Amino acid sequence: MLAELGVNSVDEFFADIPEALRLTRPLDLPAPLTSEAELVRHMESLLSANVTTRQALNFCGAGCYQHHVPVVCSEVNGRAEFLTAYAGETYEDHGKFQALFEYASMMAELLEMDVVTIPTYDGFQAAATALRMATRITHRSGLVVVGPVGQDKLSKVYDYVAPVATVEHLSADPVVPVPLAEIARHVGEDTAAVYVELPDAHGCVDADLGALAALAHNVGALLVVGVDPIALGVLDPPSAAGADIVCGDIQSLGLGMQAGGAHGGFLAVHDDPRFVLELPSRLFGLTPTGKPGEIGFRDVAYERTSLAARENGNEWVGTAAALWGITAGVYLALHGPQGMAELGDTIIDRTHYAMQTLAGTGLVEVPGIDRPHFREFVVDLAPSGRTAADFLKAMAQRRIFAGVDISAESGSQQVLLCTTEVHNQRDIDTLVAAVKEVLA
Amino acid sequence: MLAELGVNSVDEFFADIPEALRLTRPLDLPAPLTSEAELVRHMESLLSANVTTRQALNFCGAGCYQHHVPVVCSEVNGRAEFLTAYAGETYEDHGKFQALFEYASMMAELLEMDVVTIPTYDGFQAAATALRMATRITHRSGLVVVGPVGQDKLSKVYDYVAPVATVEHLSADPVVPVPLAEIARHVGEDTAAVYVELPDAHGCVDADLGALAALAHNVGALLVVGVDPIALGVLDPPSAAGADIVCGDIQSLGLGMQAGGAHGGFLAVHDDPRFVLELPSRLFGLTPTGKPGEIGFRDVAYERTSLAARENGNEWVGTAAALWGITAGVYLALHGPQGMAELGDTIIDRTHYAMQTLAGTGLVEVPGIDRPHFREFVVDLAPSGRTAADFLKAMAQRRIFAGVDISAESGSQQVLLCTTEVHNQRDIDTLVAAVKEVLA
Amino acid sequence: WNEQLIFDLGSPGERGVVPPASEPAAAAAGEPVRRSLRNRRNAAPRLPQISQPQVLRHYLRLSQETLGADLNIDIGQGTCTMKYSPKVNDTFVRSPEVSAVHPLQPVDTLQGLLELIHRLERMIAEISGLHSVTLQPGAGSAAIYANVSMVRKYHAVRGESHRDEVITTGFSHPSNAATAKTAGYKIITLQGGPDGYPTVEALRAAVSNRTAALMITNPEDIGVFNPHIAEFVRIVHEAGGLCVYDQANANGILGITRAAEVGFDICHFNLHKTFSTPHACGGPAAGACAVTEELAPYLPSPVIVRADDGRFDLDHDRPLSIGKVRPFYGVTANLVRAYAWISSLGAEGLRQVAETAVLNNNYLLKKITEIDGVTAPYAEGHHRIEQVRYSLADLHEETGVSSGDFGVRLGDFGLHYWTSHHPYSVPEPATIEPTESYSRAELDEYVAAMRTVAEEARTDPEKVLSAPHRGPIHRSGQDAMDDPETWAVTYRAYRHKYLGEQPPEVPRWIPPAGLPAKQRPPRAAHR
Amino acid sequence: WNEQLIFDLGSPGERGVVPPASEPAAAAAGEPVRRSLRNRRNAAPRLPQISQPQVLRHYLRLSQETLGADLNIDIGQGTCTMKYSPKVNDTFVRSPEVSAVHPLQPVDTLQGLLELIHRLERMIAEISGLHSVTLQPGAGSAAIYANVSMVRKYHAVRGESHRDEVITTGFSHPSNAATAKTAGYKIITLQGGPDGYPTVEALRAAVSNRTAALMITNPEDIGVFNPHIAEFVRIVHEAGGLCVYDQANANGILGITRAAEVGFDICHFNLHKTFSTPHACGGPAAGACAVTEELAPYLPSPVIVRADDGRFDLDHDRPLSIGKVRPFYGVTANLVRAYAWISSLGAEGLRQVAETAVLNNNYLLKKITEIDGVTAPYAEGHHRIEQVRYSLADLHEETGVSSGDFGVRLGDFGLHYWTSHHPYSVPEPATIEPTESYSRAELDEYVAAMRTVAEEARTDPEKVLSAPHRGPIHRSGQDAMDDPETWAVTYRAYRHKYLGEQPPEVPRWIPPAGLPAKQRPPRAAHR
Repeated sequence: MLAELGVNSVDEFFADIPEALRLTRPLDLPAPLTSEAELVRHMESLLSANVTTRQALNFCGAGCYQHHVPVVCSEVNGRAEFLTAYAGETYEDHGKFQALFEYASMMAELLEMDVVTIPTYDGFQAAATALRMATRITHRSGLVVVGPVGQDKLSKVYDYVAPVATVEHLSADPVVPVPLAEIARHVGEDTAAVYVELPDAHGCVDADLGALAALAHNVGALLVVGVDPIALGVLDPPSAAGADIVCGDIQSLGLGMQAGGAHGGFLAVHDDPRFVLELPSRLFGLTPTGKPGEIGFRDVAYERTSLAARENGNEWVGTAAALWGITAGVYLALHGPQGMAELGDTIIDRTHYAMQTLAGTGLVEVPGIDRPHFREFVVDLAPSGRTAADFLKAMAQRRIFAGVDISAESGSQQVLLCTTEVHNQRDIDTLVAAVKEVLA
Repeated sequence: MLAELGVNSVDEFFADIPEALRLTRPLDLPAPLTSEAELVRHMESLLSANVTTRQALNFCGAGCYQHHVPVVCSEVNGRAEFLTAYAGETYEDHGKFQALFEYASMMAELLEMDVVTIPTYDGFQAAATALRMATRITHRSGLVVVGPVGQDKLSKVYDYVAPVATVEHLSADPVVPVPLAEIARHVGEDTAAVYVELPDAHGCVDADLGALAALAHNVGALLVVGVDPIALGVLDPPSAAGADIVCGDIQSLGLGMQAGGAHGGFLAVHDDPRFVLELPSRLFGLTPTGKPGEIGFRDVAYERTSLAARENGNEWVGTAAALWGITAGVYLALHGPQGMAELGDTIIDRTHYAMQTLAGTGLVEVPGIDRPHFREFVVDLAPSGRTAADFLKAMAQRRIFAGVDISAESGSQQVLLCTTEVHNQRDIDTLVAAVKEVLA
Repeated sequence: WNEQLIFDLGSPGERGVVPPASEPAAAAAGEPVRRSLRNRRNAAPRLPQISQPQVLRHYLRLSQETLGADLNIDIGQGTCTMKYSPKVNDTFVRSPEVSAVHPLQPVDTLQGLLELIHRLERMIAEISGLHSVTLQPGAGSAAIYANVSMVRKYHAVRGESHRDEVITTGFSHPSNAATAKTAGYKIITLQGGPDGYPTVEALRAAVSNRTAALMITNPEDIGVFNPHIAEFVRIVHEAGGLCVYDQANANGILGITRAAEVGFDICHFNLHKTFSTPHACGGPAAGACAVTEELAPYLPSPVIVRADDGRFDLDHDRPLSIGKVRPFYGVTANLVRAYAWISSLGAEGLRQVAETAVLNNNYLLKKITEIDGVTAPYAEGHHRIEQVRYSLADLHEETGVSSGDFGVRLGDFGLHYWTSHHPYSVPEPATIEPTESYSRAELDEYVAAMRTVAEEARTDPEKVLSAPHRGPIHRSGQDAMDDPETWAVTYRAYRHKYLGEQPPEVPRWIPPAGLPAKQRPPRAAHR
Repeated sequence: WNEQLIFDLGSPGERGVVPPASEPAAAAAGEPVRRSLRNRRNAAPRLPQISQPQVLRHYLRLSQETLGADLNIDIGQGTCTMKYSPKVNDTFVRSPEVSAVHPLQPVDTLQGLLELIHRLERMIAEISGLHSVTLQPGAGSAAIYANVSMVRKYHAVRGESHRDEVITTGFSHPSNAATAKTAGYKIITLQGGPDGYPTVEALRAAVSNRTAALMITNPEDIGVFNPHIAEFVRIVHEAGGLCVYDQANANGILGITRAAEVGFDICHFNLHKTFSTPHACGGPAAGACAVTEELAPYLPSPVIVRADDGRFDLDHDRPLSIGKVRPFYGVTANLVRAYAWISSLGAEGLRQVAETAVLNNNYLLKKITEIDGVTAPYAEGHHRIEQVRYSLADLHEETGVSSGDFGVRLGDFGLHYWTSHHPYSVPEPATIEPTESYSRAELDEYVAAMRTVAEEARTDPEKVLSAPHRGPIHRSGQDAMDDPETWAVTYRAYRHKYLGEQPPEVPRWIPPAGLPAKQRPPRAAHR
């Protein structure tokens, strides 16, 4: 090929790179593992230092949830076609467009909102964008965050809205929700949005969305709700109570844990141009083709995006989490309405069984035990006098990951536990027995 | 649907089954694991009692070999299309036909024979059929098996040829091959075929095929050679020395171990109707379509088969091991001539390194250490005075599967060890160090 | 697209994987050996030389040209329609606990697998009602062969080797006849009466003291259950023969009726098929043989036994055993899948499988026979069990479109059916079996496509006869496949026959003068 | 086939999976809670009801209608052509050690993952020459955002928040401008001169004490390396600004030139792209940011640290950190893939990647510009680095076939290219980047297809303009996509707008009187 180009050496191609900018030595990297067999041995050896949640019983959640991943989800997202597709257009990648349209459509059914975006990076980004959208829609700059929200998510949101808004966070302990009257004191003419989560960061699902919506709408502010869609088989969609923007993460919907690497964010709004035109993500709309009965898919209002308009688009859009959208679609299609309802029931049941049996030991407290929880709850180690760090360490020695240490945030020796449909009663009994051993 | 059929109950469909033959109680089976999540938990728990060859260092072979499985092999044979295809014909399953034609074609290059079948069950069946074919082709009934052959394979062959032939097995210890003169004494006018393996069951690759071919052909008998195709990057194809039928197992070619469950048999002959018309398996031939330059694939001489002619076909053909054929084709395509040659070299090198370092301990003997070996060799524990069973147990406690106990067959305390390209020098050194510990 | 042959891809020096290289010390040990090999290969095999992404792309494209059961309403493979094989079961096979264990590693380190196989044996024993089970055979036909091999050994041990006949029926799978023949038996085939199965009288006429066994499929391959089956068994037993039940496809009778109640000595199941393991383009499959206590000593060796302490071990001390029929434990992957499948369903689930499959079949029977020109010969007015062998003879008569042509055109709709085993007992056959895995809407879609093609056969037969129109290739010819001068089953043969390349001269067997050549039977084609 | 919408499949009561059911004691605990929920869902969501095999079949068919990089010669996605992503790397991701671990489980039980991430950070540090690395960003644009966020924090900490301008170039990826704008900056875009990059004078004119940073892609998106890049950096540094290097696509310069030698403060890489992780229809991806020692305190939190005993831990005590940009450690799966990819290649291998990619690109440049009507604007006579943005303006002029039309027709050959980001700086653009992953024969095949379409444009333009002819669907219209009355981004919206179904009345925000509505910018389409 060099001869074909009349070139003596590959070096000539780099003629435009000044000598002074050239690296004059080889990169200092480990010797290559050229054969696949050697690479596999190396990777297995390196990764074998991890203890997996098949080897240990895991009760950690806090934003990454151990739900069962239906194998059809993995089969579909492992298909070479989907895994390696780049940015083919409507014809070459018709299947991709349809799968993502269907994802958005199934999410729309769950959320009862007519517009759902192609996924953004994760739930953090979705919340951050939802709040920036609120400032653009309302031309206001005040944001009120109500109730417990994960520290990491708040960190992202604060950084992201900093150029355009100020945030007030009305936090709460696990025992009682933030009183409506207190919220009302912080909401006013400058408020762009009230933000609340369902389930919240302590697992509670008793936020009074209807009252919050009325409060917000009354002063011209939006209600933005962060929700885990896996709860919507048993919980009413936030839109029914008056949410204007609903956002969240789809990790629960068949993405798996991957050490916290498998997240995708969704944004849902009503089909109102004031909202739709503020979305930064791509939207795939259904369109007829030349052939009767045949449909295709194309970008909707593409000029909204930074790909079309650079800095004049909304925020930006880039490669984000499309394959996770397809995966979540498969998950919803597999479960259907009945599956989602049963799944939610099982999770609520097991969560409360765990709360009650743990509280029943007398060795820990479960603050807010009388509130309805979904999947997560706080356990306070005060009665035992032990620190959360000590407790988790002792439990890990018994091959139980007994929750996430939240004592730094809460100021008490507390852990956040998570129980899902994968934890059967025997697992929870195993947890409780180990807690008794460790704390007794 | 019942209403549509005018039927009241599903029971009516079973009217032809006499009451006396009905099962009047439910089957006595374990309670069902209805949810996928529960099933996964159960299976993981059951199978976790296995110790895998990722957790232990494995030197067992004896018919099932731990070669590296290139991931593209698994990707292709895991494709839903290939994994679930049934018996679609040339048009519906064009891709399957082509992939199998290509498998046969690549095997043909390796074997230098023009006819290779769609895979049969396994190497046992291939050897058994090759020998029965020999009796049909020659109209004779004497079979002479030369040199070490695995006991299990012999068991299958003996059972299979019993109705039509008698077998003489000229066995050998690992130190010296069966002398040609002794073989000559057993070969005569009634001999249908001489059968020999390469590598043989002790890993030796020094059989003098040319001399055996001359011997057999001289009396009108065939030379049938069992070969592991993975050795043919470094070894001449048996046909070059005069083999008339070549058979064997393709397990080494990217199928993996699967606890001995992943086998496929091949049969190769020259393109001579006397041979081809005796093959029981399906053969896919290349054929032009109506469109210039386009090719299709169809069954060749289908009337040979039991599917066409019931008991008048050759033996029988049924569902066998097609997907493994496709897989082996992928393996050969990935390696190419250079890869196969390098692979063979590495295996020979490591085998002899292992033989020499083990012998170097002085604690064991390696009979036949001066003969060329490929992948397997015998280790005799006589110097240590230990039994093979004891030795293997002690090694297993060190997480090393140190070979297969062949003392029952050989009459001495011997184990058969296997080293492939997956065993690097460090692994072999680990083995030797453990042998020193155990036997010192 | 028309994907090229792999030999047309790549270029010299390209490669897809690199094997590990020897370390210096290993190379030093091996180099003298390699150099002095008597039969070192000098001429590299003419394998393709291709990069990994090209190999992958080639096979992915071929996969897309293959109509897997996962991709269509695959109910046209009667006698052996694959039911849905749940994807979750494949994950167990891929787990290192199954994929990365060696069959001969110490049994203490294989307890999970041994327990699984043992449990599956017990499940199959219960499903058949028989005493003992082997899972060693590599597929259904291999299981039938194992059965006939046990029959042979049984009679030999009893000094009754004079029994040299096996009786089977025309609608039993050809492997019953073919394996028995391979095992050395003469075959007596009873043809079906008006209801598809042979009469008791026909059997009586065939049975004698030379009868080694009756090998029979029931329900017959046309979906009819022989109500006299217990009588058949009695007659053969009285004559001293054994009775071998081909239950490869037991889909329609799971939990309804069993080999034990009928009195059979031996039966077999295809795990691909009845227990949902996938067909994999034609294997690997797996077969299970179940036998009475009397025949248990003849089962293939070794046998998994459970010790008093609950641990599993292998018993190789089986003097009456027929020995090995397959390396090691059989097709482990499919044993794992079948175990998982049965575990997910339980007793009630298995019975629902049968009931649903039979309901679906009778629904199809009604709908398909409503298509003009399509009939369901035999057993008029009876319900069928799991499948029906339809006849397109009337349509063929009227339009000239054969069942083979019809099937090719159906492929344009992304659907497939199989005609029948040869020789055809039903004219212009089409064997369709829905199983429990398809919904009514899917069955309707299939019937609608059949109806469309039947319509086309009348209005535009040329369209049907010139199909495929939407396949990856056009219609190809069979003729070249039957002539030794023109067939080419490898690219190497193609080079020699068509591209003028000379085959190398190698030593080879020459037929002794006067050795008769085989008489070729009448030629046949697959569709 | 034209695969139906999933809402048209299935029937009431069908389902694909069954969740575990509560045990009685758990149900007893949960039941009163469920009953008393304030917001219990009563109306079930209108999700489809489908069996598992139908769901699988549907998505398998959709996958077959998707042209993954594994399935074609996918060199038409210039700026970001995916290189081959070795299949072996996916297996590490699927292993339980990666797929089945929780990010917050005790760090002692995550040492394998932490070590891998730490090693990958050190590799990226070496490849960039910079001091510290974060792998937290979820993709390339997210990494650029993290970079600009660090810029903002850096200036804020130094009391220089008056710096409110970011300078970028017209050929830099749009996310440089867009993320900086999102972070609150005014954007100054320098347009390219005759060689594609802006002049030093243009930069001097733009720089001031309001300059927060220069954010620049180099090589530019048209494949030209700006030889004055060090001068650019010097000028910005002198003005007190930071320099941020967009090395999303460093494919052509791996081991050749680094951010460190040029003097940049910050750079980022796309791991999908430069380090071969797959694109996955548009993510998940992963981004890496590398910074100088001075900027290290601003990196996202937490940071992986190695203790003296060799064990890895997390340092959350990072007071200057911009905080989280992504949950947990980032897109772990792609970190694992990128680590494996770099490990398999080493230093020499990475340099070969760059050299081969550049050779391939210059080969293509020659071959493609030999096609009549196709040119390569800018930098006449220079070699290019990793890609070229071609122009089909002449062909369009002559035939009326636009680059968009041309691309649609190319799809009929199973190939794809992308035009360019908007606004188009090159008329009728086509951006093609071969990477190192394709052989000469494959490049030739691609060029041959382009030549064929160019030929068709001249001889039979209607054929090109009416494409696709071999796609799964026919040409569709864009108009409905731009009008709020007609767009339908979900099936639910479609029911409301087209099928006459009434949306439910729910409480919602009403714009206060007089609130201005957004002025829509000029409409745009994606191709």
